[in-house]
Amino acid sequence: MAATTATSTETVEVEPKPQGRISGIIRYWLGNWKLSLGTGMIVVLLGFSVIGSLQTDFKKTRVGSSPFSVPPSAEYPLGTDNVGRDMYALMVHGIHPSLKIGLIAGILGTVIGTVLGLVAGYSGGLVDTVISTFADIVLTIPSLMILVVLASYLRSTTIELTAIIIAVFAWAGPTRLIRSQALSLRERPFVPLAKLSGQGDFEIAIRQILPNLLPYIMAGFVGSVSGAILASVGIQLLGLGPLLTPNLGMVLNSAFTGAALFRGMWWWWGPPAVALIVLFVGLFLISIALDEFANPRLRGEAK
Amino acid sequence: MSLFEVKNLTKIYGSGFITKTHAAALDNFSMLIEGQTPQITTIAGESGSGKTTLANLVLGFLSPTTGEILYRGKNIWKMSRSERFTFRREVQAIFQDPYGTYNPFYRVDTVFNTVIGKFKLAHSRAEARKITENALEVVGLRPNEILGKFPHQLSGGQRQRIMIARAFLLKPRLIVADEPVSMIDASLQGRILDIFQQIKADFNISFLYITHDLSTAYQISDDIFVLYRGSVMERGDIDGIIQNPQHPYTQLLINSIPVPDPDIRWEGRLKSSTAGKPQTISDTGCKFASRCPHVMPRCVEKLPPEYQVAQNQFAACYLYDSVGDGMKAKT
Amino acid sequence: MIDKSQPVLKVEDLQVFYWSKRGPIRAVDGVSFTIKRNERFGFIGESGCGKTTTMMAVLRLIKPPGKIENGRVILDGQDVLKMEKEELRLTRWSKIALVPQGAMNSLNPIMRITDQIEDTIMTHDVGATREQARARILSLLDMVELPERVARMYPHELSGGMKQRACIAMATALEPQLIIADEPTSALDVVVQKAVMQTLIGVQERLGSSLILIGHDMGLTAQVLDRIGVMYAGKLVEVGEVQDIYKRPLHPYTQALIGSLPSLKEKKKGGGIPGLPPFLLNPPAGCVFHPRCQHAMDVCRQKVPVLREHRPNQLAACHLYEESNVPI
Amino acid sequence: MNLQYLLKRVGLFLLTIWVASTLNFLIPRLSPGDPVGAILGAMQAQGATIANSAEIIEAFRARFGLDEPVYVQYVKYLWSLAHLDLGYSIAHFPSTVTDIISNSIPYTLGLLSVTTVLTFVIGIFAGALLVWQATPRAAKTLITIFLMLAPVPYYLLAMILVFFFSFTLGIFPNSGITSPGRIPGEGFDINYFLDIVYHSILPALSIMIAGIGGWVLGMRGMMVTVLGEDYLTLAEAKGLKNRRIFLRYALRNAMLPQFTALAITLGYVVSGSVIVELLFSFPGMGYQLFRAISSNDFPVIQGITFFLVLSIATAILGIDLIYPLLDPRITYNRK
Repeated sequence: MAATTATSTETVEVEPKPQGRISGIIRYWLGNWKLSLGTGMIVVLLGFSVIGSLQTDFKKTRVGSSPFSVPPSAEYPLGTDNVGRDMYALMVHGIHPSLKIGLIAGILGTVIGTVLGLVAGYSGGLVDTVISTFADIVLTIPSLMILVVLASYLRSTTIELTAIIIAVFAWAGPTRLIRSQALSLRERPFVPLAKLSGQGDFEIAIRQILPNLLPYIMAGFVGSVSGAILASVGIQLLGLGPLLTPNLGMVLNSAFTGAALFRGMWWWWGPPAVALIVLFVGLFLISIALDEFANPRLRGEAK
Repeated sequence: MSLFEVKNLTKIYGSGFITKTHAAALDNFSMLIEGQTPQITTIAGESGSGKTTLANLVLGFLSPTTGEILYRGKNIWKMSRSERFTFRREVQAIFQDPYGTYNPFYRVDTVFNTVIGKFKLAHSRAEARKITENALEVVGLRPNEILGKFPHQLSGGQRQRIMIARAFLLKPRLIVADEPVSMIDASLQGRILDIFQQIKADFNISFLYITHDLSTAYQISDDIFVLYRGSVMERGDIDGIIQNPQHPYTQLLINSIPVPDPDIRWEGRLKSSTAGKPQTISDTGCKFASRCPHVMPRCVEKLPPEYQVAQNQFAACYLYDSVGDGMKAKT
Repeated sequence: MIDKSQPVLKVEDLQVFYWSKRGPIRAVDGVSFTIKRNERFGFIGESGCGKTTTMMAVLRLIKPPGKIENGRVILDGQDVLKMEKEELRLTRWSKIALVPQGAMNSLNPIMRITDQIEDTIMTHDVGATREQARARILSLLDMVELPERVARMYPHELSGGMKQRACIAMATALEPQLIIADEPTSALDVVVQKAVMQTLIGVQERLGSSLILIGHDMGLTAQVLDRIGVMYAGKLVEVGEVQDIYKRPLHPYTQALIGSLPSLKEKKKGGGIPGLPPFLLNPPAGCVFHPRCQHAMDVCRQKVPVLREHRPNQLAACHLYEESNVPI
Repeated sequence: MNLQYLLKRVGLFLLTIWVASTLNFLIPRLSPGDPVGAILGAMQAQGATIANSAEIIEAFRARFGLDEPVYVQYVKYLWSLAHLDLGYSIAHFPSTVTDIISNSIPYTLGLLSVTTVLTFVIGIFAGALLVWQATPRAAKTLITIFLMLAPVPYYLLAMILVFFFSFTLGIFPNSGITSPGRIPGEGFDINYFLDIVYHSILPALSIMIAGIGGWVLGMRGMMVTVLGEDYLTLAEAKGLKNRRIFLRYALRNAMLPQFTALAITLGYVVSGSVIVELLFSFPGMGYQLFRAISSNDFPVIQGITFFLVLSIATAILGIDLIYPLLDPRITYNRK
């Protein structure tokens, strides 16, 4: 009933409206407030960090480089912490390493997840059972727990190592998402048609299925980036992970262990909290917009 | 050598790990398409009759449980690379859903370019464009209205005609058309079926027309197989079977078809056969026995063989065994 | 309460638009018709012609971006489109019920059949107790030839034909004056289709209600209907007795539609209507059918033809039959 | 209940436990040399004092069977796990890990069960109301605000809540589980209990506020799908009351997939609450974990981790087993 009315208006639509793929994507991006606002938030944050770090001496992030516990002033725009680190320097030098953890883990997780999900969903059978069972297990085990165990044995780690450890658990979500989509795409009638056109299984997976997964892969990627940053800050708050390179989790951890809240030093815990909120909300907006792009049904009800 | 032959084909799906009931989706099916003169063969049946299973077997998408499918005398599962390549090119298909067969990611041109590339049908872009346009014209479409569009910008009838053009482009010998018009509006069905008949005659292409709709089958085909639960109930010349059905199942089927004429209204009231408990299919006897008005004790005991009931008409029913010689049972 | 002299339903100048970014899509554009007591009326036409939308508008079930722009829907003397919410709610199902297309998805998958029927009986507060409702449900199921045990079953446990029968039972629970059946058998096999359709007709005759059948199967409509309305591109182009529509159609579209039907009696060549239905965002001026009509005249491109009686009880919207234009 | 379904779920449960415990076994052995040596070395390097080190080493050698081949060690390890024998704490020798866990588990369980259920219920209703036509505009706006809080992590919210409600306004305590010096009276002391509840409000709020948005988001997606279903149109045509359509037809169907999501989310709620407990010095398992990390008490870290995996897997198994009762299609559909 509802479905018929929808298709009936659709079938009537035979007027051509040719448009380029790239320009269509750009137009969609700009026309969607969630996408443009989300991207804008990330770009502003990253711009602040990159431009700031170019004109701010990295040495100011060292312990004792400034007076202790100074509130924001002209000289120290964001004040200093209890061991004499310039908060502004910490922020501008700390935002992009946090993003880097997210990006490395996100890319690794998404690539592995896409490959495994596509293989599982398209081939089905035993391969699918093995991959999806394993993904289910990894999803069940709270990754933070294993990260804690792993990180506690490794102690002093780098940004890159942390990212790789997180990626060990970041693939399971994308695998499940991509698998379920590949599973349904595999049943679409264009697959037998491709077989009749002489395309082999590998070619069908790459050329017929994969392009249709792109919005899901993108949404999954953004979700993984945000999940990885969340996890990295989480383990740093527990006192693990990379504590030597400035990054948001490390600043938040030192503010927490230094009892910044208790001492009323809002300039200490505030900036990393705000930066993280901007980051997470920005990524969230992008990911729900991509989700709506992948599931057009969600679009109509947005208001 | 015949073009296409199917011998004793049986397909049983799955083997339940815990539940062990499996019925044959297709049971001992045989058929021959000579190929010297093109013909349109209808496989008719309702849902669950096994007609789609047959289509998938014939196209090589499913492997048979037993039996074999021969293309140009060669078992399609034992072909060499080059033989398989020829088989792929020469046996093509048109599917039911004229929208789903398109990958929404690509423009419709991709449908042509893929086959041209895969089967090396053209040496240059210009040549590829030319043969594509030619194929579109054969099915009555104007190339400049079609090429460069995305599938959702075209109507159902246009999409299905593009599918015919695509199949035609490969110069196949056999096209398996699986419910090609069931999702097309009534006023356009006729045009699609006309194209079938036209390319059959002009380009020597045979069709396997798979449908639940006997009226369209009657319009275009030469012979017919009536399937019920995986088995052939009646087969032979289409005119004979439609005008003078012999098997009780075929009779029921034809009597149930609503005739678009208010003067010839349904007679007799059908009791809802599905309302009762799920039917138990006898695994030894005739599959139609549980619904058959003429059922006899031996129908459930042993599978009836085929009896010849007219010159080119065979029915798998004991009703025609009464005289011993099936030929005489003709009405 | 029921005034037998009045028609069950009178629809006047109904307009339903779907609002797209580029303007209104005129899905139903100025449709008027009347349904008499006890009659079986059918709407035929191709997908997208507006027949389902018309019925949804009669039930006031059009959802955004669709909107009823204009018109009157007089059901049993009252305008459905002007009713208050509660009045509308009580009118639905008690006076006008729906047998949906594709019963497959029209039943709530997690409720037993009996609960879904009981819902309708209890919510309309016809003064029945739960026990009475249950007893009534069993008799309804019996009427549509379903065994008692179906009451306790969930939709996914039923076959397509059984689901459709359950929907018919549900539609008749409150003995409505009008039943709308939207392609009720299109998903069924032909043998089951016949049985289900006969059940529907049987129930309708027993209740003495009117039936509107929406269908694209011209065979089916010929079998069961009294009168037919032919729709094309959001307009009603012809209305008449089933005999007249099939034997002596007036409108060129009806003629083409009837002419292109595949039949088991004769083999035809060259079926179908050339061209495509118009795009309803900006339909052609004048008669919507003129671009595909082989009799198109100058006037057809300029003036919208009016649905008028050109033979006794047979109405058509076509300039061919207007007196000012000399008929062929 | 369907046997195949049951076997599959129980199998997945056992497999999960096995993989998690094997990881726990393998990770310490990834570091070069003898795990006990590595542990003690790491502790000494950080200057931790080790009392009874000789005893600890002895106990460990006996437990791990370090002189035996790896597969024997592995079997011994699994065997002791099966008896819930998680070994000794290093920092608090001779307390066992099981003691430490059983002291802190009531707090964590109490906090988590209440917040998870409340978050789920509120989130489900809010998400469903967000796309329901008849919902008042003001309610929709409020829900959208919660939706926007979905990406904000628990720990940031906790910090903000503490800043406002504890330090600025002084309404709620910022840490601990009871007021200082408070001791429970004889039998069930209602005031003592209320004091615990009072101390739990901020941690609970931070978990809930951050969690609701996720449910709203998931529910919104399913609701949109369900609202497009034919059975909803028919329910309206049937003249049912709005409230009944919402509850029985829309919400019931849309929330079914959320139960599967609940299972997965449980895992994330637990790991999120670890940090919340830490921030509020709430003496649950998360707090114990933090203390173990700071004192390099590896057996406790691993024990708590294992225990959390075990409880989450159990919760998921429970939800999977209840699911067929909620959705009649699951039990019958599979052949």
